[in-house]
Amino acid sequence: MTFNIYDFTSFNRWIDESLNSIMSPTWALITEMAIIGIVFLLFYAVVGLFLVYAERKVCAFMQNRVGPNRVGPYGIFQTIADFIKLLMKELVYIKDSDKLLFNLAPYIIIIASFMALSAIPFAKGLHAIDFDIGILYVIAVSSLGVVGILLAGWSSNNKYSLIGAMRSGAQIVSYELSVGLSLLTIIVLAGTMQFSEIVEMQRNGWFIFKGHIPAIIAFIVFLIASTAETNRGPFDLAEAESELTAGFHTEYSGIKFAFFFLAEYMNMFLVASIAATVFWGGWMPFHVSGWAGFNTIMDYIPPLVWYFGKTAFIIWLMMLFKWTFPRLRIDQLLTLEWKYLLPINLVNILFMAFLVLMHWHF
Amino acid sequence: MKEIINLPVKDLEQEEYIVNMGPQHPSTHGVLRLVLSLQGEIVQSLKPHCGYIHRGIEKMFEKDTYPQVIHLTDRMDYLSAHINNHAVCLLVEKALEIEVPERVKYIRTIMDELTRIQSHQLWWSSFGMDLGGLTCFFYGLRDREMILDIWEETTGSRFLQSYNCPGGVMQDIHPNFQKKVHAFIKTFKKKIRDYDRILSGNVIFENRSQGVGVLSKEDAISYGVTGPSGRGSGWSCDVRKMEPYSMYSKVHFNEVLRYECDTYARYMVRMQEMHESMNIIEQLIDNIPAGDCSAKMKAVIKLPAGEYFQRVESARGELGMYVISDGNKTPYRMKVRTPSFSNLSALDHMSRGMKIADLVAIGASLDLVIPDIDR
Amino acid sequence: MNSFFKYFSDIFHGVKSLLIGMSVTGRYFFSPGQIVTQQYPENRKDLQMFERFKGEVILLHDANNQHSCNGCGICENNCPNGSIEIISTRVPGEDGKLKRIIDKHIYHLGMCTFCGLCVKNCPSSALAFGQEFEHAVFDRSKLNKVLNKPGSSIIKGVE
Amino acid sequence: MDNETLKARILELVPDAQQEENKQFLTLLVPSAKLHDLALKLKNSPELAFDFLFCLSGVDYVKQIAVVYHLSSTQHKHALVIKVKTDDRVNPNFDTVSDIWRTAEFHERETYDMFGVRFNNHPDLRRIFLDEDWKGYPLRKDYVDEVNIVEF
Repeated sequence: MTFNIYDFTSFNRWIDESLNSIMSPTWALITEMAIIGIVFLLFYAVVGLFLVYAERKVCAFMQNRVGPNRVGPYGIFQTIADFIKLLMKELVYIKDSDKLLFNLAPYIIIIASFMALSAIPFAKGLHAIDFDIGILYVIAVSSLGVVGILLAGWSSNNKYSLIGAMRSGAQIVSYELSVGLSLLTIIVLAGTMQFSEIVEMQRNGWFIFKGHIPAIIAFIVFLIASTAETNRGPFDLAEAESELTAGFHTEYSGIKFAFFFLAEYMNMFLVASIAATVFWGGWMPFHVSGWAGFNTIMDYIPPLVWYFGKTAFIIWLMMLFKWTFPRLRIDQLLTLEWKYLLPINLVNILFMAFLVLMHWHF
Repeated sequence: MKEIINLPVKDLEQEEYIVNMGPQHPSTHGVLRLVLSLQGEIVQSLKPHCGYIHRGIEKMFEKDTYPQVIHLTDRMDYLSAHINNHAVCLLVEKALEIEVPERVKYIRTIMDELTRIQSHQLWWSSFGMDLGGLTCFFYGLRDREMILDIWEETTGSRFLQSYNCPGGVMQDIHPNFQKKVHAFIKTFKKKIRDYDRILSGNVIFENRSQGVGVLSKEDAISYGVTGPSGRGSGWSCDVRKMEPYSMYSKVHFNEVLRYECDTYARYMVRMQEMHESMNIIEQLIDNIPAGDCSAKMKAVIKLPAGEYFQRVESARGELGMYVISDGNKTPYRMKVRTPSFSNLSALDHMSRGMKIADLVAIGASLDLVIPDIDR
Repeated sequence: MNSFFKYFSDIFHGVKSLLIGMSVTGRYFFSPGQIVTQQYPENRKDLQMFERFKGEVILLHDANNQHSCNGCGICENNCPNGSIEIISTRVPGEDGKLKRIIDKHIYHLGMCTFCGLCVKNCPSSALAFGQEFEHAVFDRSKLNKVLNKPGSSIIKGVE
Repeated sequence: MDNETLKARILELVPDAQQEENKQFLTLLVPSAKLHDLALKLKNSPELAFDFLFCLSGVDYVKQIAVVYHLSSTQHKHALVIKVKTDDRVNPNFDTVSDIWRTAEFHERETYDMFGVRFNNHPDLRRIFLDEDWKGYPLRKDYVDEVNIVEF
């Protein structure tokens, strides 16, 4: 078997065949599921920890600071130390809180981001499951997180939490529209909802270049709306530490708080990778149609590098948003969505459809 | 259970949703407790509860001699510590009819304006933070550090300097003082452009602050909202212009007035005041006359019996020192009219009908310092 | 029509102002040379406080372990917080007269507000401010210090 | 308006006001019953227009309890000090001026807190700094607190 970092299809097939050769198909399926589950769990933890570290470093540099620099060289073990601290902290139970829902909420949030991760193609052939309705699935699953936030706010028996949860509910329900519509713009161009095909179609140019003006507008709208959907600044009204102390997770402590914390960063990674996949070609290297030599050179860079590079750039953009802008007020947040983003988006879809109809895209 | 079901729906809707904001809350800037009555996100009414950091400073004044009083005034409005000291010294000098040397007046005025700048810098930092822009906080503190270093070199302390003493200042300025102040002004004139770029012109910030927390001029006067907050309502209430003390009658500066009466106006007044303060310092810093740094004072200072009142313009507004002396070395009664205390009383009026987020912005724009309220 | 243009000019100006804001933070992100953070415990060796820095009150001793405090108590009277206590005794001097010398010059660092009145008012300039600023201790009683070193005596001719 | 005309105008309003010696401001001692009437006129008459109450302090004169109002006019730039005194130390009682100058609401609460002066018709007369169950009024000269007040 040849291990190819440019194409994981044969690697996957090799695992599948070797498992099937030693056990019955049912058990092979179960084993594969278990392997994927463990791999994703590890990936989740590593990416989460790294993103927390990255956020702290990035914001430190933006604020003329050094950031974490005590634990390990350049403070790279800081988040691990934090994680250990959070594991050891006491789980405070709130009087008169709804115990079941209170405990359930962090898991719902974690599971929502976990499920959405499975549809993302990291490289050719490297994805857990390749739905033909991939985008629809991701939108549907990732918005489950709001249920967790609402439950957390409700069950905490805390007024700040409740206000935060209600804000979050209004916010996510609204911005779900813009996220969906901006992705729809690209679906109009691509003609498919399957992630692997969307990436494959960008072989001769990423969609943001192919679809030019409407695609760029859609990308900006997606970036804003998805920042709002992940409850990150400047749209972090659900937490709004200067108004609601910590919003919906005020009463959570220890590992349960860590779950919320991790889920926030994971959601950020998720929307960044969706943006990278849909608009910037995912793992597809930068190709310019006609420049065969240039394209070959680009192909030598492994797809995982392309994928993580693009995702990291979009994550950096989202961090730049968070650490630059003041927070919006709840009515301004909804005004932005319903009076600006949604109309722009609707016109943009028409524009894109017209473009596709007239073959004015590249 | 049955009773709850049978409650008319209207009653539940009209039921007040009481939220305790504080005493430990990120945006009350200290231990202030605001009891909010909410309807949804809208603030129906607000009751401030203060006293969590009440130290009985006015009672302590009554056992302290006048030089000792000064170090306590530091701890009222710690962000304009020097100006508080200045008020006590002016009061003592007025009562004793002492003329302080010119050099002292220059030094005090420059120090006052440095105090005002650093206070406004910290205000800007926390204002940005209250609106959710955390980066502002670090930019403001970074630039404030330069002033603290200047102070540390001359007075020995970074924050609560106790630099004034009746009749003059404790020590002469450090030889590096002028050079460092020049360096600071040069740097800060560049950095303050960043402040405007990151917050003042920002569309989110404008939406968050314009039309929020309107306080008309009449209300500002009635509530006694002085200082930049009052001037944001178009009330010309600068003590430096009304009753000039130290060098303020001889320097040229504009009293910054805005007439929008909202949070944005109060913000812009403070931003503009930093420029004016730098302007004042630039006029004075190169012309400090030679001479003593203190007038001759008796070892024990006793004010003649009578009543004295001294107003100065602190960074937050009009600071009044009211002393009743019975001829002893300690004041018989000393009352401090602190600006934050009066400014706080208008918070309820300003924030009714606003949202929680607006309340945070209004509170930040009033620039409350809690020890100044509680004393 | 007017409101139509206003809608788009609002969007344009809004986005422009946001980009200006992002350019500030972005610029600082790419210029780590402007970082002002000091690495405190590491720079301890070359950390120089300003000469007037008020770290703590000290009693100046010269090379012969002699100080110039005659125990007059002016610092004690001037202190607003009672952080200075002077315990003095009277011993017969060379000329037979009773002379006051300090037994203990006690300084309660925990109560001190660094107003500087004691240093300013000391008639024999015996007190000064020290540069030490790392005052953290595990027990509050360790903040009560005796300023005159053991075995120290008064400089001749100061009293 | 200079202090002499000011004094004449106020003496017209309150004939039994007494002037107290003060180098800085015109200080008038007013019978407490006429305080509220006078305050209304001071605020509303156009040539006086004392619209800014910049300080309100309680004073304990051992035998008497006094409240001192520092007033100034933002239009005419003149200032005035009004004093009211009472011999009743157990239950000192004055009319509120918080309906005339809103800032007085907080200052009167503070005076109540520290001196035990009750202000009639005050909208919300509670202790402002100290606990509700605090005993005594700390800024009075006869206040004793053996635990917290250390005499040197």
